Amino acid sequence: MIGWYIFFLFLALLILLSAVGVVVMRHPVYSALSLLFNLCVTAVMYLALMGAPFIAMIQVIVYAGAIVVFFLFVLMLMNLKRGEYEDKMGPWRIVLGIGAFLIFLLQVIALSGKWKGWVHPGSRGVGIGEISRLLFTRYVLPFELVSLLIFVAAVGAVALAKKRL
Amino acid sequence: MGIGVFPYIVLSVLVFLLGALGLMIRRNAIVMFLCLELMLNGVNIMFVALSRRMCSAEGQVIVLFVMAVAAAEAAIGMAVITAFYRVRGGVDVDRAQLMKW
Amino acid sequence: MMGGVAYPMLTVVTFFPLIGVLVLLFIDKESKNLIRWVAFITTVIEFILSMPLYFRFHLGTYHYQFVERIPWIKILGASYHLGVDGISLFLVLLTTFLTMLSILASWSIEKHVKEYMISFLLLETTMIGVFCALDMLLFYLFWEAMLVPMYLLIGVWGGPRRVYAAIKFFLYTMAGSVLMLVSIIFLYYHHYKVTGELSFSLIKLLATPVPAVVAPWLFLAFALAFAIKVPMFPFHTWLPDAHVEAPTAGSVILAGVLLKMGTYGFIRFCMPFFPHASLRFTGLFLVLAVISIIYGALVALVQDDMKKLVAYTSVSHLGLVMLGMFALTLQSVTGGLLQMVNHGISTGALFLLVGMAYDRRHTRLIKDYGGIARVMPIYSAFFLIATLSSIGLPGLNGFVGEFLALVGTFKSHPVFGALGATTSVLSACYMLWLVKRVFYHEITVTENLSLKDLGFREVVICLMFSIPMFWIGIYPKPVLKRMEPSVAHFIAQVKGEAAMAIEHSPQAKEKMSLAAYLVEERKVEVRP
Amino acid sequence: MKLWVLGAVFIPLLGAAVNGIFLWITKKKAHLIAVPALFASCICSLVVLSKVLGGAHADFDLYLWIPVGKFVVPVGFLIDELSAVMLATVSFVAAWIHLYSIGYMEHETPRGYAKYFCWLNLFTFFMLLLVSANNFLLMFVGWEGVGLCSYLLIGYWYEKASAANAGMKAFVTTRLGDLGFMIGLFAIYKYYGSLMFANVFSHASILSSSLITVITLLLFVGAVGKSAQFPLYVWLPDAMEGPTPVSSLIHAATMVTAGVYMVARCHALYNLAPFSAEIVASIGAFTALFAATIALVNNDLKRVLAYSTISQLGYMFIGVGVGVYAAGIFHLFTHAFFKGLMFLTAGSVMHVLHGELNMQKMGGLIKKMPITGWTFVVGALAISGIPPFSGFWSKDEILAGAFFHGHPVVWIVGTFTAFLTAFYMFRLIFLTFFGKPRDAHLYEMAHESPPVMTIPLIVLAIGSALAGFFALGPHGGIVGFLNKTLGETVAHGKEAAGVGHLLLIISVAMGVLGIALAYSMYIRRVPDPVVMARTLRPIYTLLYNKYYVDEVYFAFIINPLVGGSRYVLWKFMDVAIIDGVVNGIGRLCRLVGSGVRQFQTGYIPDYVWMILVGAVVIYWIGILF
Repeated sequence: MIGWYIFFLFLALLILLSAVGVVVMRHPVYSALSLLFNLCVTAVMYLALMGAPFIAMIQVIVYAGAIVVFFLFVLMLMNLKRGEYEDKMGPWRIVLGIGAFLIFLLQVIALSGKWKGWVHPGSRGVGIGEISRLLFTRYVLPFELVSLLIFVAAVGAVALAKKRL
Repeated sequence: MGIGVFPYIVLSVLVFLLGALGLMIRRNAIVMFLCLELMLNGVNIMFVALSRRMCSAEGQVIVLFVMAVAAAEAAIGMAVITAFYRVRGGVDVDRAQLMKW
Repeated sequence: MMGGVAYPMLTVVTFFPLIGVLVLLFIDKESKNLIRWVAFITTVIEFILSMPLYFRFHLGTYHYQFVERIPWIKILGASYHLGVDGISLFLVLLTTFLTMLSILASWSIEKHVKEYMISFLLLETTMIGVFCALDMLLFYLFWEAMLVPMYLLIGVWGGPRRVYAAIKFFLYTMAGSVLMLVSIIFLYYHHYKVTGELSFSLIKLLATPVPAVVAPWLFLAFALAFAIKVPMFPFHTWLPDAHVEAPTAGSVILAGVLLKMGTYGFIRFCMPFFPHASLRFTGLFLVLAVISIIYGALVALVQDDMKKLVAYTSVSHLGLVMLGMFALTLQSVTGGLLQMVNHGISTGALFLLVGMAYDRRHTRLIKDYGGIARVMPIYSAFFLIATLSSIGLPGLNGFVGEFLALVGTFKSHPVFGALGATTSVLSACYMLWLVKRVFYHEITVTENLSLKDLGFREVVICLMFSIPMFWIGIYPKPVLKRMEPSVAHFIAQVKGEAAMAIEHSPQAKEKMSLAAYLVEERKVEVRP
Repeated sequence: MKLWVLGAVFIPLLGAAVNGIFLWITKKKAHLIAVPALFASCICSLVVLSKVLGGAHADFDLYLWIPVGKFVVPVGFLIDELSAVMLATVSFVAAWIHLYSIGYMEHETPRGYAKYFCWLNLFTFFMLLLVSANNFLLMFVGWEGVGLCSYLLIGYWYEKASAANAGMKAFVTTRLGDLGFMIGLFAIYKYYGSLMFANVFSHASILSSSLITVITLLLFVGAVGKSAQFPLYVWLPDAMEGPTPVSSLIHAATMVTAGVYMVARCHALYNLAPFSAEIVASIGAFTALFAATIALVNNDLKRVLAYSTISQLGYMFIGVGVGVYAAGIFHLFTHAFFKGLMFLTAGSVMHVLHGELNMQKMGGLIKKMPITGWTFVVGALAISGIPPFSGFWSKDEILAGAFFHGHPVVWIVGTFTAFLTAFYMFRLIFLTFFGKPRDAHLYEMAHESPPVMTIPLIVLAIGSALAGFFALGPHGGIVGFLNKTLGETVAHGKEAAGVGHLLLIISVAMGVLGIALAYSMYIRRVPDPVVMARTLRPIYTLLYNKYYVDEVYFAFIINPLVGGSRYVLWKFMDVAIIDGVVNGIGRLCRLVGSGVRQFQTGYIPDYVWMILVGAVVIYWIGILF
């Protein structure tokens, strides 16, 4: 039990640290790498702690492997110079941002009493079979729609990014 | 494994809020996108955790959809940013205020 | 009560223009003539499709006919419910008729022809939908949907101040219809509370009376929406702007059909829903109607712009319709209803004719014309016919409606009837003064010397307009017979069954003057 | 019978339709359709009249026109003595005037020519419909229809500003009267429950006398407008801008008498409303005198005739007002002949003098155009009441009726007007046809008109001379015949023959005196009219300017109405106030918007901030409220 707690705290720490990294890194590429790390650790957590191997897999393949890498590609394509990528973050904005962060956090903490007692009922993970069954029965329409969405997005991306169609 | 859902929820909220914080204080469009992904990831954690708690696969299905949408969004977003970069010569969102008022 | 027909007539009539839209979508936007012809043929077929409504209409019943009812949004209790009765029948026919001629009159549009025609066909669908819908949600949907194509027609193809006019039109109408939506929702929940059934059906909602405390407020909310549309006196200022800026065909539809939606709303929804409130506010509306009649006429008298003049005459004429409706006698309401149709025809014709002059000279100011009867005799002849129809000359359509509305009003409210009758003098003043300044005298502006008279297409339009003018003027019986049962039912709804029973009971006949009794006999005698 | 009536009424409509639709084909041949149509109609009318003489009556419906509930109005015709006489008079005079028009309008453009005949036919149709309708509403159709045709025909030369204005003035003024008529119809329907003549008149007495008075007064307002009585007479002199045959047909013989016909038709109501009848007679008498005085000094050939028409219409209203309806209609009948005739002769003069109307420039024309001149003299003798010409008979009937029905003042006014009438008519004759030519150029131009114009003159002159003898037929002649419908059976002549003869002599003496004075003034020049005009300058100016009635109407009614509409209703009320409020609301929204949009910075970070804080705030709002 304690072991699991320590494992969780370790992973959570990594996740939070990398998340902070995404936010504070000066160079976008570092931010992106930080996000990559964050996603991977989350995948580990899915796999090891939360019994969701399929999502973990997808997280690595799609999120980390495709999306973030895609970000990196774009960054490299743009090849931002120093001064171009640097943010000139005004102190006010930082103060306000952190303020909002804290307010929201406090609010969540204030409301968290409801979930405190929620204990994991069992260790039965959800298999890929269950997911696919749902996907192709109850969620088949959203599923198809999402595929359409991605298709449209692909076409749209081409249309937007090309200099001249 | 039996550590309950609460820690995951706290984690999820923190990740989500960190992403939001990034959105608030950064002005580089690409980094803002990354923060957006971070927020989505925070939400995903919540979904998976609750899916576990409910013994139901539906949360995970939603996560799949979120990822798909994230992918679509990233594609479009990056296309917009490249186009924007080409026009404005930078990825600073402060330059994008044509729609302001 | 299906009209004994094999196919869903109303659905076909309502949505047929969309087929035309579909065809238009596949036509290259550069082939303008093809687009025009496709649109025109669509509306012609549409008009032909709507004719069976007239011929298969059952006389002697106030029930809705050609009814179609399919559950639509079950969770809300909304259904796709269409039907026409004597009140809406002629408005549907008027819509298909005017749209057909409007398209024919739009040949001179050169800008974005395809989009123009598509807007027009969409407009037609929504307008017919408004008149056919018997489900409040469906009605509201069509009612609001209609704004969009009209907004585009004014805002894109209009005159120099089109954007101002379009926005004014849109916002004015929206302001009213939002309040109406609130009322509809209240009725819906009230019905749910009383019967436990979720339904937007007009008939079911009508069967659930509203508590007397809220009824006046709901009535006023409905009335505001419709009064703006009519438009009645203090809410009329969108009309001149919208008319002046709208393209010719847009004005025709605006005056011919859209304004009727206001009066139609009163007679179909506002007054039957809240009979007590209607009776309570009768005085207010009669006063406003009389003000509209006289005020509209006087302001029309002094306009310098032909289109604006005709626009203000609409205020005056629709005031007469409102007067007839609120006077609540069989003759006055029937007259008001007929006057709605007449106004659509005669004012529509006037707008078209003004548009034809505008196409030639690109000005609508009266002072730029003068003496054109010499160079455009055919045009003048048709203009004169439209004018006479508009001022209610006996033998043309305007007279029948006007006289019925006024004679009925006089029966229940003599003072208002007499005041309303001034329209006959005032309308002669403003229209004949217009005719005099535009057509008579010698030609003073040299550009007018070379004006071309109407071409074949334009003559066809004018002839088409003249037919119903003469028909309704000389033999209005078929029209009146179709309207009468529904009007009688409407009056019974508003005045309460009791009032109606007295009027029709045999004992009441004895109380009637002997002369009236003789008329009654005469009527029975000549009935086919 | 039915067929003859329908033929009489609808054949002119057919002619109008053919000429109207095939304007481009008939052109200068339009009269080949229009004139035969009218003669056919005339024959039908005469057949109808002969059948009515034989005692036949008819009241039939062609079809149901407007049926709504109890409001049932058919297109139906009522043929009795009154309408048969009217039918015959109208179609007879109209037929000859149509014939005359062929000559008068020969110089018009082909299109104008066909248009003219179309309208003239249409006019006749409406007039015949008016007199033969069996209900008020159909009568009103004819009533308005003749107004329309009058408007169109007055404005026939629309390029002339005065003609265009006159047409509009005529239409609007008569519509003002029609407003009263219409309200009268509403009242009839409201209180009698029907608009059928048969129903209303047979139950006339079910209403209280005050209601009938109101109804009859309202109807009379219509008659005042249509028959050009004071104060709505102003349109008729201006209507002389139309072609002269039109003035003759519409503004002398037929349309303007519609009011008289209407009052006679409603005699059942007027009999029950003595006050209204009083008003009718008073207005008639006043108008007769008033218009005659204006005619004394006018120099325009046609306008003198126009004022004379107004004056004579006044006589007719005296007749129907004092209760001798048949006499009123009899005067209508004779007046149609002699006034139609005089207008046609005036037209003949105008035709050869190329539109010249100023009698001060004429003189001695009788040598150049004897037929025109002498027929005019016949007409003038008739109107002056010189026996045995027709006017004598009918005028005498009216004046005797006024005297014996207890209206001595009306009688005095009427008799004095007879003197004025004779005077101004012979002033006109002496200035125009006799004496020395005052304009050599015009005199040179003059010649007799073609036969197509002179034949109608001769026919109508015979009518003017002899129509009066209808009064002498068996059973009280035409008066007795009309009285079968109009119900006044007491022949006043019998009860006071001696007084009757005295009255007769007085009125004839008045006529002779008028002629003599005119002769002395305009031929002998004693007293010289020019000197008289100078000595009586204020009166002369007042008369010459027609009592400034037009000016008063403009200053006190029309201009305030137009100005008030423009500046108060439109510019102030509509544009400033209502639109001001509307645009003000719009501006207010924009003002609020421009304040609120400060939050809309366009920076995504700000939006994120607002979402986060906003979520918290909304949560607490939900908790607290």
